[in-house]
Amino acid sequence: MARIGVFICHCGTNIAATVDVEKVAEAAKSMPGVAYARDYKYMCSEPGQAMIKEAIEEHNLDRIVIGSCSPRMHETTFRKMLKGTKINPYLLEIANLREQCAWVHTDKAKATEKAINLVQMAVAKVANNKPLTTSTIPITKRALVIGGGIAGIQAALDIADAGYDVTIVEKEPTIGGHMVMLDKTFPTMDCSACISTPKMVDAGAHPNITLKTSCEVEKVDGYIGNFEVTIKEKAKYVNHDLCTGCGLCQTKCPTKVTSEFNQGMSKRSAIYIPFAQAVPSKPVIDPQACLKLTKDKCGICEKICPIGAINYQDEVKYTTEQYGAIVVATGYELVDWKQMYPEYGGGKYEDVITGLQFERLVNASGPTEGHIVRPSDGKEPKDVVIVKCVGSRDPKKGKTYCSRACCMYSAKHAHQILDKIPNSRVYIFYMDVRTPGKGYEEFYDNTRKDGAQYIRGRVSKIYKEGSKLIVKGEDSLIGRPVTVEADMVILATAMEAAPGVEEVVSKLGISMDKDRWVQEAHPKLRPVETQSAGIFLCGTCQGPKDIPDTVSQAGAAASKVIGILNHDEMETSPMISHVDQTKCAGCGYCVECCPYKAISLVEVPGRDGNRKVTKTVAQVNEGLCQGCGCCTATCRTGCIDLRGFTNDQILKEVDALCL
Amino acid sequence: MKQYAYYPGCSMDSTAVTYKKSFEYIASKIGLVMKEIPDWNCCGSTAAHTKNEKMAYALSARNIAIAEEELPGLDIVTPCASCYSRLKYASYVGKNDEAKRQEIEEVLRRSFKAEAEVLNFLDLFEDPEIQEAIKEKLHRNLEGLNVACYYGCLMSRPREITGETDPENPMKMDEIIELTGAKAIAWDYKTECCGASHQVDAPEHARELIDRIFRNAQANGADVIVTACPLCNMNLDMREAEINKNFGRKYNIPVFQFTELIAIAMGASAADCGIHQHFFPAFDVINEVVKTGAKKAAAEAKAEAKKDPLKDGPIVVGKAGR
Amino acid sequence: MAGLTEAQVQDRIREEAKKALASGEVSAVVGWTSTRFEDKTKPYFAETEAECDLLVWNKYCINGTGKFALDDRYPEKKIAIIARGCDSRALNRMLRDKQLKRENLYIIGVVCDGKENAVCEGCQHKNPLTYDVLIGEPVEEQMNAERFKEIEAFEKLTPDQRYEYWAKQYDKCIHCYACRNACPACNCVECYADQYRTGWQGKAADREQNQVYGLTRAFHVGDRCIECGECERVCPMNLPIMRQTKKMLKDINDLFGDYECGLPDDAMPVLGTYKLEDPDEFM
Amino acid sequence: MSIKKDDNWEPKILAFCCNWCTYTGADLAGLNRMKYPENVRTIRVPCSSRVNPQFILRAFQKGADGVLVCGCHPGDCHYATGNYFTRRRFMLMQRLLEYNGIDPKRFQAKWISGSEAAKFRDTVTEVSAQIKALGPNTKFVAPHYDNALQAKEGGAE
Amino acid sequence: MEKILNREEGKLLADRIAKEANVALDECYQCGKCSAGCPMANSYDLMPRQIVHLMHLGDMDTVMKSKTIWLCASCHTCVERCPHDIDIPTLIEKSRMEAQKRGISAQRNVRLFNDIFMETVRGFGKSQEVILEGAYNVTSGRLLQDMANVPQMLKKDIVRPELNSVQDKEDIRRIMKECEEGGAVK
Repeated sequence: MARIGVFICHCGTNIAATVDVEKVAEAAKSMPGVAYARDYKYMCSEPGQAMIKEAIEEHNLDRIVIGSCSPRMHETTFRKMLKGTKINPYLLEIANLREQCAWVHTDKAKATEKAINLVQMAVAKVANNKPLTTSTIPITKRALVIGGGIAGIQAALDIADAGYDVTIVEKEPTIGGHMVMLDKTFPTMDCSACISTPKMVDAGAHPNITLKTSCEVEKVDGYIGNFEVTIKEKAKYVNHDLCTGCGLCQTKCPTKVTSEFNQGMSKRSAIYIPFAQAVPSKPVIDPQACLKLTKDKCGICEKICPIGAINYQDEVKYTTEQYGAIVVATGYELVDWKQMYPEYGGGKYEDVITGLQFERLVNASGPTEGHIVRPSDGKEPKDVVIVKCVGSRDPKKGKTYCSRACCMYSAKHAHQILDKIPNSRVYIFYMDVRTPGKGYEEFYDNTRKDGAQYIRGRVSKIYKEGSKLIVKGEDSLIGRPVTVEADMVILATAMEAAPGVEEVVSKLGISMDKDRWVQEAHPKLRPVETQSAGIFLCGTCQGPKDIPDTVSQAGAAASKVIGILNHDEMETSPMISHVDQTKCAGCGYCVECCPYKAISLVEVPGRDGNRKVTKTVAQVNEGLCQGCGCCTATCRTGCIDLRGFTNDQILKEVDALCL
Repeated sequence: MKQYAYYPGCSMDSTAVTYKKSFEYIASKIGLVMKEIPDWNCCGSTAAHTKNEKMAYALSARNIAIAEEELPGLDIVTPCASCYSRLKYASYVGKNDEAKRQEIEEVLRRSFKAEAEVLNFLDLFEDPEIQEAIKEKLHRNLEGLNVACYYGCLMSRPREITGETDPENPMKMDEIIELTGAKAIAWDYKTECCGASHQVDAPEHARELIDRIFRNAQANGADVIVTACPLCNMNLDMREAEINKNFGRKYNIPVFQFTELIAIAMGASAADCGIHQHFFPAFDVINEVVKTGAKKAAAEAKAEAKKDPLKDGPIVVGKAGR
Repeated sequence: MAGLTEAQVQDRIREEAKKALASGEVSAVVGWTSTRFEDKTKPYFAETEAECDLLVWNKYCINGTGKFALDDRYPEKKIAIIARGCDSRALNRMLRDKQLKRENLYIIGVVCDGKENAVCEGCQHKNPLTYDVLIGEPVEEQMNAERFKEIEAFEKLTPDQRYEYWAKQYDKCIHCYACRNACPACNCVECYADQYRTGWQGKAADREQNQVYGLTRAFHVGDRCIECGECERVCPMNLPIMRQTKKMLKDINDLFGDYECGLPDDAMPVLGTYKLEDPDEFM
Repeated sequence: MSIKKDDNWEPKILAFCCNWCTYTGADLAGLNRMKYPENVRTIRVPCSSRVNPQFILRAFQKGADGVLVCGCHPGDCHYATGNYFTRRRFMLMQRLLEYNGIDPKRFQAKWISGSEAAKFRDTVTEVSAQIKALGPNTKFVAPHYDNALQAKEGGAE
Repeated sequence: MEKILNREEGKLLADRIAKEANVALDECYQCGKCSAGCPMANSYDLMPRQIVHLMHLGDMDTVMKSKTIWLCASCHTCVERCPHDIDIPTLIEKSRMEAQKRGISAQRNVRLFNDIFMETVRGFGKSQEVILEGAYNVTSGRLLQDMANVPQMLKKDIVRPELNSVQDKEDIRRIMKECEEGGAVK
């Protein structure tokens, strides 16, 4: 028989004013298993705690119930208190006599009756509690950053500066992401490359950072502190250990294909360094374009390479490494507007370009060396139309959300056109102008003063007559249809999560929202955490944002990672699921419903009569389980149970309540 | 060959002479038999659904109901975009709204199952059997003719009614026209409205719609515009001269029914498809193409004949009647 | 029976059974054999080629064969099952529940045009859905428009009438668990009802315990029920057990879209998954 | 079955509340000194998806007059997806119980967030009133509780 | 006499129309894409966007008095491109029927043409382009409209003097009558 101690707190008069605490304590004495019961002014106070400890010794109690405020308030306090006694901290239950009884009722007799019942429930439950011990898991003091854009670079630098090893996995041949493609950044108009390339170099040269370019995450196992990650390195066909980055190969390569970096507006060779400031500044071969790899012809680069770094036999390589924490920074891509908007020509007019293409056009290192010209005929445009919300805020054809950065970069584009092309005219079709940011509204003001014409209305159709692009919109402020005969149209296309984010998310066991953005644990209070402990996110993988927000999020994610890596080991909650493998039939339904991928099916030796057989049963990974208990209600056998909230405990609570 | 229930619509029997003639020519050449719906009535057009929704459905549904009764199992084909739209609406409502279907059935005093599919002429000419038959009978190559295919609104929109997957840039007619060797040009007014429904009652507002269509066709290098609807066709053809006069334009873009070009490619004479019955002179443009094509064919045939003297002589182009 | 007569099918069954045993990979063929009653057959495990000639096929072959595959959870050889549509669905059920391994099964599918069994009337799958060899020409499947007719009628009664009805039914229940043992969806290693220590379920065969058993079982198998009717067929007290599980299935169909279990592409059972856009009544 | 109603009869209502939303909301109701009937008792569970439908049957069997399952709003689950399972399970459970003669008011589920103290109060107040109007539950109740009930009722039927 | 609806009635009417048209008026964020692409917009007194907004406000009076509802060509370009899939043509069509019921018509000729058209259908079961044009020109007072084309039509044998009609004219008349009496489809 258990020896339960029941302690009823007055909480000053908070409880005692509405509940007859003496009566409750008295009633508790006759409850099954109760060896001792009393009331006291403040149980949570030092004398209160000392009194409980004394009672435990004096009455040889083996578990206790405290009738006090909500367990959300003082459960940890009392558990800590029990650590100094012979009673396991988990042999404790709290009856919520304050928030859910005394404070919400007025009739003292009825409130007292309810309080007795609540204590009864707690007593019934605690009698079935089992001692639980927290276990600790060691922490691997290394971090993995997935994505080498500005978010990933910043997070990696911050973690590395704190003294921990970081690996950046980037699927492209260089780090840098989208920011390095941009020309100027709003609202300060500083050169994007000038501020981002030094960070790329820092990341490349940092002793604690390992760059893994042309790499992808293949598989993720384990849990916080102990992730085991398999990284797939695509074939580069160039031995980067030997290559000096002299670039001779790309000057001699005869095959030219469109450049991704220049958004299709220039050519690059089949063996290529994506752009001059790439990190690492070493070439890779594009296997789809290379003549040697596709048709077994050419082979010039191999012949010409002074140190023999070319290797046409290169293959995909896999490496497996351990990490304590992971940062997801997979970034964004622009939506494919050509599929969405046939009424804007669906891509058949060369002079209808995206904002990112314009960034390359206006960039001194871009295909036109910074001259704004029409891609179709190389002429300088005089009348330019900028269309905002292409794919954003369009539930039918595109995305429901606002892409956040377009209002500002469109204002910047207008400013740049008006600045660079004398006598040019810029018309910006908008639905709303959104400039919430430091210095943003002022920038928009200045663009209007520069002469940009803002026309409130969405464009319905863009088509070509002669050399002009006819843009049909409505000026909704005057309520008339308007037409602009333009030389060039820039579409501010929506951002969406980068392609392939689905695979990353499913490998990591985290989730995406309805718009494919990676889901944060809480939009306000846990903005850089994911549902899975030890996995963090930053930048545009979480939602559209501009550079300042991305960089600050990266810093926040890094500090969360450092917070974990600072410890040698961490405690895990013992209130998690466990499987009675003798009863488990291995149906795997618990595996499917677990939001943390904490349950897996394993093969264990078993017996079938006298025969030794291999049984398939479920097993809970203690590092991953967060203790929600969803699995327990899925299990028909009831062989998976949640410690601290076992079937037995809850059934006893139900029984006690119905007495 | 597959059989179809035929709903010609009122215009096919009056103003759409060239459409009727050219279609009949094609049908007779390829052995296509259309079963006209007995005692069909007007679909109600734009006017009915402006006035009374139930009447609009009922008038169209009567034709479907008769077809289902008298010509069971056949798809219903109509040459007119407006009739197509109205019949298709009635059929859509019948298929998707049981209460309305019953109500329509009640007022019709006929069974209206809404099971027969409603097709337009472009759908009909997409029938692979018909396409094959046409290909076999092609006698002329209209190479060099730049055609702007004009679909209008009702054939493509609303997409849940028409089933058109790309209402901004449909391609059915383009594909059919290219059978003739002519080039279907890319242009931007394929599905812009021609304002036919308001050309009579609000001409002061609606004429500019016609002008814009010609302007874009011209800007994109069209020699001719091709339609698949009696109303679009008449609206553009009949008013081109007036537009030239009143808007100060010099458009020289005859407007054909797509069936006319196919008929010509199959060897029809100008009289066979009523080229002389156009409002806007259309003979010269088509004659030019036919002549060039004939010369080229003759040259090719000659070259071929040299190689193989037993081969048939050159194809003689029928003398255009007028 | 399209193409083949009953006797021909029986011959083919015997032939395939022999072939299976002759291959050496199969330990037994589960089918039906005759009894001393003309209108009854019983399940039969043919373990030798000679025994194969005792296998029969007639309209009295009503026992489900699928569940027998679970008699040996860890077989050393394959087991061959003569499977009608319903039996193949039972096997699919257990395969989806990971209780069987496909490589341990040899399924001799037989097209079935219904047996002397009430449940066959509304059968939507006369053709076996999963098999290694098929006997008979596949027939066109009929959708059963009246699949939930009985349930709909029952729903129209008042709550008290429904309670009274079930109370009377459960008063008859003798806690024999035959329904559980026959059910291909009841494939736990140890049934919750046998776990007296946890106390999910009282031992007594009184009304309330029986009600709890009935409802719990309905909930446990409701989203995985293949509608084979074995539970009802084996019930010695003639409880209308399907009336509970079919209610679950009807609600699932209403709430989450068309739903049937035991199909070869068998998706996750409804209660084992969710959709963001599921209807919500708890706002 | 007719039940003689005793004016002093108080129903027993059991509310399973998830720790992160509804239990927090209930605590907040207390903090704000909101008032609601005493006949509701909560059982704290980590997540509404922890609630096994068999608990509901058990509660009725042992004499509960009403059961409420409460959790975070869909999309807000502390454990990301738990309440989506809750939603499916209990929509079906409610229908199955109704089918077996139990008034759907006796078993309800509600989403109540940590900030919705007023919704918690309103919900339990409403449920309590509904159950009171229905009278004691006699269906599914195990016999020895039935006796107790009859004693309390002064004899039913 | 015109009956002017007050605002509250207007809101009820607008909401009913929106419901029948399966449109959520509050989804419209006034982007103007409908008006920008509308082929008839140059002639409108109210942009389609404004029609939606007025209906949302409940100002059906202004909507029903507008020319726009009569000039819409039902080409469905607006709804095809609308980000919220708002079925403006149906909103307009139903507003027009309501206006017609109340005897309001800002474009007399459009209404006239429709009336004549339907009367020819009632008379013959099929539309008669010649009678239609003639009768319209006479009643509208636009005697010479399109008449320049008539000689050419006759010369080129495009129109013939004989009339087409259905055999069962009674059936058509009955259907039309019953529809008119029964009002709109429920």
